[in-house]
Amino acid sequence: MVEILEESTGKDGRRVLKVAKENLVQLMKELKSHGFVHLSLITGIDRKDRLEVVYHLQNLEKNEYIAVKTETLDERVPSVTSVFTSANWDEREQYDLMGIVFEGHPNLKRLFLPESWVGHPLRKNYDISKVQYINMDENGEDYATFDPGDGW
Amino acid sequence: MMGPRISNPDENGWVELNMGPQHPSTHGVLRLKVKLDGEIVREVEPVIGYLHRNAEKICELDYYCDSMIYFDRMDYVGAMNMEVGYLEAAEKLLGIPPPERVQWIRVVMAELSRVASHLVWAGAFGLDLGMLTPFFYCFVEREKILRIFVEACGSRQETNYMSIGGVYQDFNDKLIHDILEFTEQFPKKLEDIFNAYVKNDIFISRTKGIGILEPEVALDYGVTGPMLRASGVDYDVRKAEPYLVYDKINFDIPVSHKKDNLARFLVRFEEMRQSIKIINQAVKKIPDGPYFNPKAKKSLMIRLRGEGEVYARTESSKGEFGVYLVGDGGVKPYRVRVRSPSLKNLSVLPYLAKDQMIADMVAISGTTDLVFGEVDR
Amino acid sequence: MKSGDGGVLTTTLEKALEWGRSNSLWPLTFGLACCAIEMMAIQAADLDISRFGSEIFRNSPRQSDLMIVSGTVTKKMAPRLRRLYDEMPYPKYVIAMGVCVIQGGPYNQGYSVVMGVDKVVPVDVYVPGCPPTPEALTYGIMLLQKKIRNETER
Amino acid sequence: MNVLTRLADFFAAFGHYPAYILAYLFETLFMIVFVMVSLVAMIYIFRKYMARLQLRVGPNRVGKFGTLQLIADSLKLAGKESILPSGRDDLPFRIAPIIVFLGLITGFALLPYGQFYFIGSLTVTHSDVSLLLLFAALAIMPIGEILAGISSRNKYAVVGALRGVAKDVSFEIPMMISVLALVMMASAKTANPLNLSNLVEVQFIPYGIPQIIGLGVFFIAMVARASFSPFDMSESDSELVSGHSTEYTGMRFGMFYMGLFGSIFLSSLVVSLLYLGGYNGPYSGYAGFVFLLIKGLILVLISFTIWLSVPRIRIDKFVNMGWKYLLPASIINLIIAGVLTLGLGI
Amino acid sequence: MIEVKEPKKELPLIGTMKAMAVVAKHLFQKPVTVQYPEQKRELPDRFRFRIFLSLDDCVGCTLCEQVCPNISIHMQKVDRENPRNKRKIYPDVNFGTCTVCRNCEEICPTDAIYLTHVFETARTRNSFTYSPEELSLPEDEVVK
Repeated sequence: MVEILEESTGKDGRRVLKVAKENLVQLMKELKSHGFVHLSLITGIDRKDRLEVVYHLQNLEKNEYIAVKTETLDERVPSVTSVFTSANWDEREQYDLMGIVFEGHPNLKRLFLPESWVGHPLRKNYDISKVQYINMDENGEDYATFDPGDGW
Repeated sequence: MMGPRISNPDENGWVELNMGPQHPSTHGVLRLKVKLDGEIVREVEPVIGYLHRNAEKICELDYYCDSMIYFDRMDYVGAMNMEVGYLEAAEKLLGIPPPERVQWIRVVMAELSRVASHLVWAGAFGLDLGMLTPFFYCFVEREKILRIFVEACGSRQETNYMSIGGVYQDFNDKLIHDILEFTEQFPKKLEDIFNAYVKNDIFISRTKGIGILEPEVALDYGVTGPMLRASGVDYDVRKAEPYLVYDKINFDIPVSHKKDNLARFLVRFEEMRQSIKIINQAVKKIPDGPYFNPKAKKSLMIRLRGEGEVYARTESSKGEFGVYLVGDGGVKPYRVRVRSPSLKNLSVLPYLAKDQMIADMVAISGTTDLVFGEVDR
Repeated sequence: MKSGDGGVLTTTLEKALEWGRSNSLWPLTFGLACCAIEMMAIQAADLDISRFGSEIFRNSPRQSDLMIVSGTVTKKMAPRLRRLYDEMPYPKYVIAMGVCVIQGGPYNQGYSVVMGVDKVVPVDVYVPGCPPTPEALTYGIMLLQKKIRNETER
Repeated sequence: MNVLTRLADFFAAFGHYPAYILAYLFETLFMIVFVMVSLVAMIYIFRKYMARLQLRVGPNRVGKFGTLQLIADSLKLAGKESILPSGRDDLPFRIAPIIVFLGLITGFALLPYGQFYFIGSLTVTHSDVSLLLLFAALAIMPIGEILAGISSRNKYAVVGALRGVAKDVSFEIPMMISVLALVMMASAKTANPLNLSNLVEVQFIPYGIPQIIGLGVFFIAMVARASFSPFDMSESDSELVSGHSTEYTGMRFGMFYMGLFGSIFLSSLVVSLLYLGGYNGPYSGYAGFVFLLIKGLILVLISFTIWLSVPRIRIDKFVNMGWKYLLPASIINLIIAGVLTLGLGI
Repeated sequence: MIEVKEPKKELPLIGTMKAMAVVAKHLFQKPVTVQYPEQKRELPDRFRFRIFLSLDDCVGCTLCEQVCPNISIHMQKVDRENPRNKRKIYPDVNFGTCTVCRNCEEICPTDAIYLTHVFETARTRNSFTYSPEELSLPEDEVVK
């Protein structure tokens, strides 16, 4: 059993486990072998000084629900794609909008925004007033620019 | 004279075809990069984000009560389910439980909304397969549900009916009468639509045994809702973790072990019948009482403060809809995160559509019931 | 082209063409978001847009006259929308349906939504509402018909 | 009394040769007007019928009951910009709609229409091999669609054209074999079984009754020929945008559109001529044309109902059906026809 | 949990004909279409669309401006005698962004701002900001 840093109960009555990010994949594997086969959601939270990643898991047989939390200071978290396939698009989305780099992800590309979009919009320090534009190149791929004159 | 070359096939002899973002079969703005080997689809890569409307960001800029309009616009065909999902989280976070009467009203509205959503799906699925007419019958029935919504709250589709701690307008006798009238005539019409589909052996041949989704794969990809139940997994949040008053209502979860397109079709139709059953029970059981929690008076709507983290799950018409709400003690949420079932259901499409015909790929993407407001948010 | 200075025949022909165009607006099957469902509702039995001659929702932009931009146009979608518009043959008309398309609507504080489709394509009629009821959209289509026939000033 | 001689009599005042020339001109004009009116009527009937099936009312703003709707549509289509996509194969792209339309008009010109009160026989062409000519004309139309598909440099159009080829190949043969059975049966009664008029006139009992299998096969083939749902794989709108006609605009598209509705009417007329007794009926000496129209219209309405209520068949299933079910069925039908003709002498 | 049953297997062609009969049956039903410009469906009492403002009732509390989710409402200075509105500020509404969410109506303490049945608001120009005076006028009289 991996080391649990902290165990608490959330406002909704769910068990919250907190682990160091090095132990994350190991814990996920253990939880999966205990019946937590359904990875409901991966959330990244920008706590200004650090990034928090929350995994919500469910055990379908025992109808048990837990949340696993981990923290990172350098925007890097190990990917759990090897354990849950459903993490694939969730992690891509969090990379896209939150800028969390999931190490070991097979295809870490932006999900919603084009590759050349600058910044990660859900960060608290993202400047929403700087307008970016998206245009389409010859091959039908998108690119983002700050230049309003380009395109459309 | 040689004609111009359309496209250069790659080393396998496959031709790349871009379907979408504007394509009649994609139910919105899905783009599918398809590798074709003749008629057979070898590889599909869905490209999404064409309706990415930054709802999660804007929710952080608005008051708790205002976020509702963005949730309405996520699953825009079944907006009431989205409202229920958001309020499950928000009311726990803010500590304002809804009164008993409101909970029953919400159940009625959510189930009506589920029926409306499935009706849109049923019509659109017919169009996918080339059946033009059942679409119109579905929309006639849906229009009746929308009339009830207008009767209740004034808007047809994006209702904004439920507020934190209650509903904006109370149910009255006329409304209950209307709903009962609807539930009385609807099952007959539903059977009509159902027969127009399943009696047809061409329809059966287009759906049966196509798009088989094994339950292990479905769980691995995080597929939920009717798609998962059609694969034989008996999982519904309404039963697994009852919210509102679903534990006081007698209804069944339809499950099929056939795993194919037809199973998904049948499960959704059976769900509509069960929803009517729920509505019939719930309408008669609505107790008297206030329709608003006095702690959340209307003039105080914008002064509600919440702290902590709440993850609430509900069963929307597409699957398990989860809202993760983080509050920092201010009047605006700190982080709003949405688990959209359509996104996860879509992620299994490359697996399902591999080595199928183009026509089957269209049918499979039809049965996944995609709504892009929810996929891209 | 100014009608009237080519003599009676040209004017009559022009009038006939305008009459034909206004009464046979074939919309493009182009659903973007929430409003698309209401757009389908005007096609459905309760409001039946085919009464006005807009019977057929053509799938190919080459064969349609009217683009009902129904739903939020994101920045990623805007170049595609422009291309679809370019693929349509003249004379072509655009109806901006819903407030997302008019000025950004509910998402006007966001980062990825185009604040009004008239930055991308020229728009003939704006139908506000979120989403507009099918009746309101039908009113918009009737307004467009009047505009094509030069019967309206607004 | 033929319509041609009737017209020549009418113009006899101008002299012998001008009368014939005028009569031919008039006849051609009459033909074209008939085709146009029937196309417009088909589209109008389709819209109204579809609307009624779908609990709607259909076009009713333009003219009384929307009768001028089609004129508005054609005016609009005529006034549309004509876009020629870059990279097209120019000549095939331009002639493809014309081929479709020509095939359609030729098909109409070859049919015998029966008698109509004062005017007399409305049959335009008098050929002893009109059956063969008719099927030649019918075979031209898919060629136009295939040309349109591969010349317009659009992947959807190409896939549509390929599907069109696969579809045509798989129903042509059963169709021809079931027609062969008819010719066999007719040859016992008439010296010229390849003449359509003869083929109709020998049907004392409609061939649809002894040849019920042939009727089924032929009707399916004819609906497939007209590219009607459930056999509209070549332009399946939910998969391939508009299939072979994706890149066509304005009047060129209008020709495809009219070809679609014209060919279903043509197919219905052919089925009613070959299997349902055509213009035979009580008082057919005067009103044969009316009987033909009624039979044709009923078949058209059946086809419309099929279109509106049946999902599209997958292309491989259709090819399967063509080779595994329709072909054996048509051969069995041929044997039945042989037995009937030789053994029983019907 | 109930297991859904697969439908009874129909014979080929016979099943298709049955489905066609189900559809063809509707030929004999009355159309449900309401022909809009001439006949109008009666709108329920609670149907809401265009915002109206009663200038006499408005007290200028700015609650509607605060609650509006997407900043469609701004307060404007209007030179008008109203003893209840000392600051002389009234809301204007941008209909180009209003989502008809009815939050302003719900929160208004004096019911000055309210929504009505008027929905025929389509225009050919993209200028949808209604000044407070225009908000109190019927739709026909608003200068477009």
